[in-house]
Amino acid sequence: MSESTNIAMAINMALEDAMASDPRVVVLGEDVADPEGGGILKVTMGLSSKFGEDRVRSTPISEMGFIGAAVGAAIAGMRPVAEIMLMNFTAVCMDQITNHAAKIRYMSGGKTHVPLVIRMMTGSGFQNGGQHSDFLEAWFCHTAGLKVVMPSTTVDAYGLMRAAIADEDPVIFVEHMGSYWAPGPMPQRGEAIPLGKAKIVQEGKDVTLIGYSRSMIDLHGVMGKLAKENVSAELIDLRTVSPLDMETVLTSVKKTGRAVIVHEACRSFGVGAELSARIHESLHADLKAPVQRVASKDIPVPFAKHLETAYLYSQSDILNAVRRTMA
Amino acid sequence: MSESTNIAMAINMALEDAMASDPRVVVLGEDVADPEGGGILKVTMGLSSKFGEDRVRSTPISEMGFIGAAVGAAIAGMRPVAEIMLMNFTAVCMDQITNHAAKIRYMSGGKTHVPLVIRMMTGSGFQNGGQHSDFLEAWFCHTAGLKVVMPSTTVDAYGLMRAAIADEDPVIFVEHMGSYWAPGPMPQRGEAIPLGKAKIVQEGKDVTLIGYSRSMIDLHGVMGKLAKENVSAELIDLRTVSPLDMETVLTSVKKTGRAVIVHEACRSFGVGAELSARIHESLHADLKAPVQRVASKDIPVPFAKHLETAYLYSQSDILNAVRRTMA
Amino acid sequence: MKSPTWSKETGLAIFKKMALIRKNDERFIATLKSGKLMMPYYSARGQECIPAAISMHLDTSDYLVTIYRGIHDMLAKGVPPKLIWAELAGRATGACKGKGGPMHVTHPEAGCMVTTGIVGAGLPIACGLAWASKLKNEKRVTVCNFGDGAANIGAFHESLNLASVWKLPVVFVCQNNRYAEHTAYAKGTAVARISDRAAGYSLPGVHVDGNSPEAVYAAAAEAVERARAGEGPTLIEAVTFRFNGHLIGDMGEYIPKAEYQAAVAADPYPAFRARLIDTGAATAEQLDAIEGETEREVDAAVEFAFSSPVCGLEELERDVVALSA
Amino acid sequence: MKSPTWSKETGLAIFKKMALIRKNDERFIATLKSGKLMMPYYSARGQECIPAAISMHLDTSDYLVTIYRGIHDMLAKGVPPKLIWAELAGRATGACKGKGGPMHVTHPEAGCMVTTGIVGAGLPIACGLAWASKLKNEKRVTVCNFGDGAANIGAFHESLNLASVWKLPVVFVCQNNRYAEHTAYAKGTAVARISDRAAGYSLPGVHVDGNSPEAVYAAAAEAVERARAGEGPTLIEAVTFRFNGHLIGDMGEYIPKAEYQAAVAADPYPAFRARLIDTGAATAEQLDAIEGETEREVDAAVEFAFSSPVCGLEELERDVVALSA
Ligand SMILES: Cc1ncc(C[n+]2csc(CCOP(=O)(O)OP(=O)(O)O)c2C)c(N)n1
Ligand SMILES: Cc1ncc(C[n+]2csc(CCOP(=O)(O)OP(=O)(O)O)c2C)c(N)n1
Ligand SMILES: [Mg+2]
Ligand SMILES: [Mg+2]
Repeated sequence: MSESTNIAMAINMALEDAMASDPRVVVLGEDVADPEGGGILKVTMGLSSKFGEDRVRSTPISEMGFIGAAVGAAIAGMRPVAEIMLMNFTAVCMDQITNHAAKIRYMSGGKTHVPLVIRMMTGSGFQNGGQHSDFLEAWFCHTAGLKVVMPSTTVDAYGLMRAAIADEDPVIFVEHMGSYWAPGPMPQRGEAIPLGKAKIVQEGKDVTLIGYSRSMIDLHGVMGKLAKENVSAELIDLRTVSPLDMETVLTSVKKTGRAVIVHEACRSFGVGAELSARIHESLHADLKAPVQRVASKDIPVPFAKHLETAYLYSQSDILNAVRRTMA
Repeated sequence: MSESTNIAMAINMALEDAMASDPRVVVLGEDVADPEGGGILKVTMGLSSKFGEDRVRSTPISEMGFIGAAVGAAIAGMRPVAEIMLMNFTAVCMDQITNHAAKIRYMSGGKTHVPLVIRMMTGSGFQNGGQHSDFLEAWFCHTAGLKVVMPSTTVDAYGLMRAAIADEDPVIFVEHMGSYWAPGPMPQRGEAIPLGKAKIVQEGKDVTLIGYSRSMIDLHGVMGKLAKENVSAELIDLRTVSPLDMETVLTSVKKTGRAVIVHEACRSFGVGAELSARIHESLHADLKAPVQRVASKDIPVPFAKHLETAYLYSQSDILNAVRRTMA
Repeated sequence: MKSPTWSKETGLAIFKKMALIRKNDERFIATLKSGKLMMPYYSARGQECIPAAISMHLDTSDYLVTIYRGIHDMLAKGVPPKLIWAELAGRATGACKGKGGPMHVTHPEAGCMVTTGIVGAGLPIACGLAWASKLKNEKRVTVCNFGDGAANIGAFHESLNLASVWKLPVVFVCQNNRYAEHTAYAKGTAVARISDRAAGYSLPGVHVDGNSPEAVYAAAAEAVERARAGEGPTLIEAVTFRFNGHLIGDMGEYIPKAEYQAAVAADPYPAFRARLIDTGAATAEQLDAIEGETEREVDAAVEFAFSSPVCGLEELERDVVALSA
Repeated sequence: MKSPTWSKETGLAIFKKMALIRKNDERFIATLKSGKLMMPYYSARGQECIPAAISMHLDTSDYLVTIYRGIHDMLAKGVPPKLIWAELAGRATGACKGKGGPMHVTHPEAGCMVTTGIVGAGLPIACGLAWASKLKNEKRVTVCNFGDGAANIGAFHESLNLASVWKLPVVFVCQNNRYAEHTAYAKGTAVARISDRAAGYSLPGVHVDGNSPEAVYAAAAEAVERARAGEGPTLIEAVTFRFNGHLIGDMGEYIPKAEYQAAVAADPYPAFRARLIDTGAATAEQLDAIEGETEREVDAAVEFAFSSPVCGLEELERDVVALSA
């Protein structure tokens, strides 16, 4: 693949291709249309110019209002892709997401359903402070009826977005701000990647490293060091955190007997807890060491750079966790 | 103790005693004052008649508005106890709880803080359907800065409420609808029970059973059967689910080598996951069997009685989980 | 499409809907009292004529959004009583297989798209239904019902603003029954008329006597027409009263006696019945016959519900997401 | 307490605040451009005179609630520049030890109680601060600032209603700079004037030229007096403009050239400066001197910030909850 792109562009392409191929796909959110700049980070740029402002609508600052509108439009047969600018702002419209989008299929006995994608970005490291940096995927994972997708590569971002839009049910699609512009291979346009399937990024036999979204960057970052320490690590990108692809995870951990999970969200009551619990439940006898979790501190995200850096796990935290499993 | 009361009354007494002893304590929420019936389930009955409607205020249906107002009043030195009628309605005011109440101490570098108690009730079994029955404590546990308290007895309800009101930081106080009126001993008035401390309800040596809120009823319900099966179970009531009292839990599980966790919330990404992960992390070598989780299905709460019953775990699920650990 | 003007037939048709709503409500309360069913039930006794009159301007393709206190809205819109009864009885034959219950009845065949138990949450969703109609160039109108208390929650505000900015074909209907649970209107609401809030969104706000089928009919005619013509949303406030408290079991201690008695005196059902006879629109016998008919319809619905099976446990984990997702 | 009427001194005092706000903003932007600091920064250049004039009616015991675009509000209220600079530089000596940053500056000593990064979220909290004052029988007023975009979010609605029903001593100040991020006012807002929404809550809504210190001063006098007298809240809409886009780096492509130029022509800072001289309230030299003084104040603040240490890592997990909880 000679051509290269980045995650922001890959999502832009996925939206464009989905809109071109399905007139039911519409995009809404604050500043998403081109007169407003095509998205605050330009992820939706060009779409309203191409498809019109009817199908790509900038909204008032009314997350309850427009996420609810997206739910209603989905029920009425559209395929809305709504943007909540930052993941922390889901807190102003949780009711529409968790009490409505997530439950309407069930509560209606299947009479209606909500094929809706809610995009949002987040991530620490930008000195955005306590209300603009959180990873809150665990909230949505704990809500039956929602899928939660968190890609880490250009190809996955494109393919998973296509699958999310094609999905018959609500999908929370989390984009990591820090890797929007990292270059990556050009995705195969038109190709969806199934939701709920993890990817074995690299095979190994001593320990299974499990990540998603931003943590994949750091996991890639430690692979060389681990190799030097003669640790053969199997690297898994979950890609979808709910539902979890336990088949892939358990097959790997059964083989390696060790697992380390890494995520940017706070440690306690995070996605790592569920994974750890499930691995232990299924593979107690096979585990050579308890599953290790590497995650951020259980504190609000601080502003000052040195504190913000210390809030997040470090690559050496990952290395130490692996070493603990190997000890 | 000859006198008996129930949890609803115990909470009422705790509020009354706190208001009598500290003029900063105020109560607000929908229908909490006596002209509106003293609470939809009468938990705040009599308070406004005794302390006036300035200190016990019925609010409009504006959870964002009045929870935010409670946050502001707390910052200004009051000790508000706000009622969100049902736990599911936290979804309309999550922002005030998680982005504000929880984080303001940290973000202000300790300049301000939010001594606020947010009461709420919930529970399945009343055919209230998908939007009125959820246990969502895992959301709040995953939010740094919040404490989450979930009592199961009259004495704990009273004592923990007193401690929650005295606490310098926000406390989520979850009341189980189904056990409001179950009789229990009269609490010692004036006595607070420290937050963050689990209680060993019954000692045992074969397996540690861990519950909180409603699941304590069912755990009590299986103790007899277990004894008949010659299983000596140690029963722990967490009482506070965040922060977790790991000292008590780990000491017990180290002794028994087995643990079963039971909660009414959906299984996946619930409190049980964190407990299981922590126990495995600390006691991998001591465990005779993997930690078992017993919880509700990962589905919205159904309306029809037989489905609602099947949504919840059963006592035989608990028994089977224990048997799995003993096998 | 111009809305029809009032005729003798209009009155009779509205009365028939009111009669059905009333009979249905009475029977349901009796069923609860008999112990045959048990659940929280939010009776709309007293509010019958609001949806009865509004729905005259709608057909099954129009969308309805309603709330936990919404069975009157559903019946008026044409949701078959038997599907409602079977749902409330938790049967497999219910509108939602018994999975939703009274607070979530959904029946798209009659346009009943969303019923919510969260105060105010229906309004944003109604905006979206209406937006979809607009995008698809349909002539469909969305009618969104809610209470007076709901007018104080954020979703109300965001929705009226959004609907106005986007010129959405939606009619917001505030059924102001003067109480939000046990809280009297003025204790929670800072404006004398909810309809006065419409000006803050540059949309028409209409205040009508919700006890008058004629007044509601006229207000709805204009609002629905406006929506169909692509001229945007309207807020209708219909002032009414609920006779059976917030939910069955509520003894209404918080309602001043005089207010209650005045409400009984203004009960729209007997008043409208008498008016139909007085104005010669119908004879007492005709109206008796209509009531008898609705009684049989309710009988059949009850019979259907209680003779239906509950769904199997294989349904428990179905409908969480699409089967082969 | 009756609010003072306008005098020469009033003008000079307001000008001094405006000068400080402006110098502070210029220096901060320069510091960002130099690369010495890096963070999202929401400049209030152009909005200086709103808090400068309002704060004339307040003292340090009154409460301020503001937003990410709020450093002008803080400075006008009396938060020392050095605490703001140290906070923005992430130093231990900052208002919040560097833990909050620009979006969360808190300094109760000057009444700066809450700064939020969530649109609209400050309004409910302001209600609570005001409620506490009322409960304690204090004469304190809470001033709550937010933008035009915030007037479309649910929290605005719930707060204005609550403040009105409870007659809270709060002044809601909508600093309408015509844009919410990149969205022009009318594209998101269904009413010509935000202040017209006040009627929906039975409270006074005042529309003022936010470029006129005199107009803002007069409107605030009345609103603050009303609040102090226990007569309840007021909504002030002050129409203004922000010259540096939503945040630094925003090139403003979405702002029509003519609008931008007209805004520049109406820039309140040079206009007020000229007016003070023209009306004989001050000489150019006096105003130069004031500007020089503020320049030195900013110099000292910058010096303080950059010579301060960052806090130690022991602070990382402190302040999550009380120490000995
Ligand atoms: C967000 C939210 N808060 C609180 C409730 C609890 N609740 C259910 S109905 C109701 C009163 C609603 O009053 P109103 O809007 O006037 O409608 P009515 O019941 O009178 O028809 C309340 C407070 C809820 N369902 N949702
Ligand atoms: C609930 C929420 N939604 C979205 C945002 C992102 N955001 C930050 S500022 C802003 C624009 C606010 O505009 P306005 O209220 O006019 O204030 P201004 O920035 O113009 O001063 C938006 C959308 C946010 N911070 N909070
Ligand atoms: Mg009502
Ligand atoms: Mg603005």
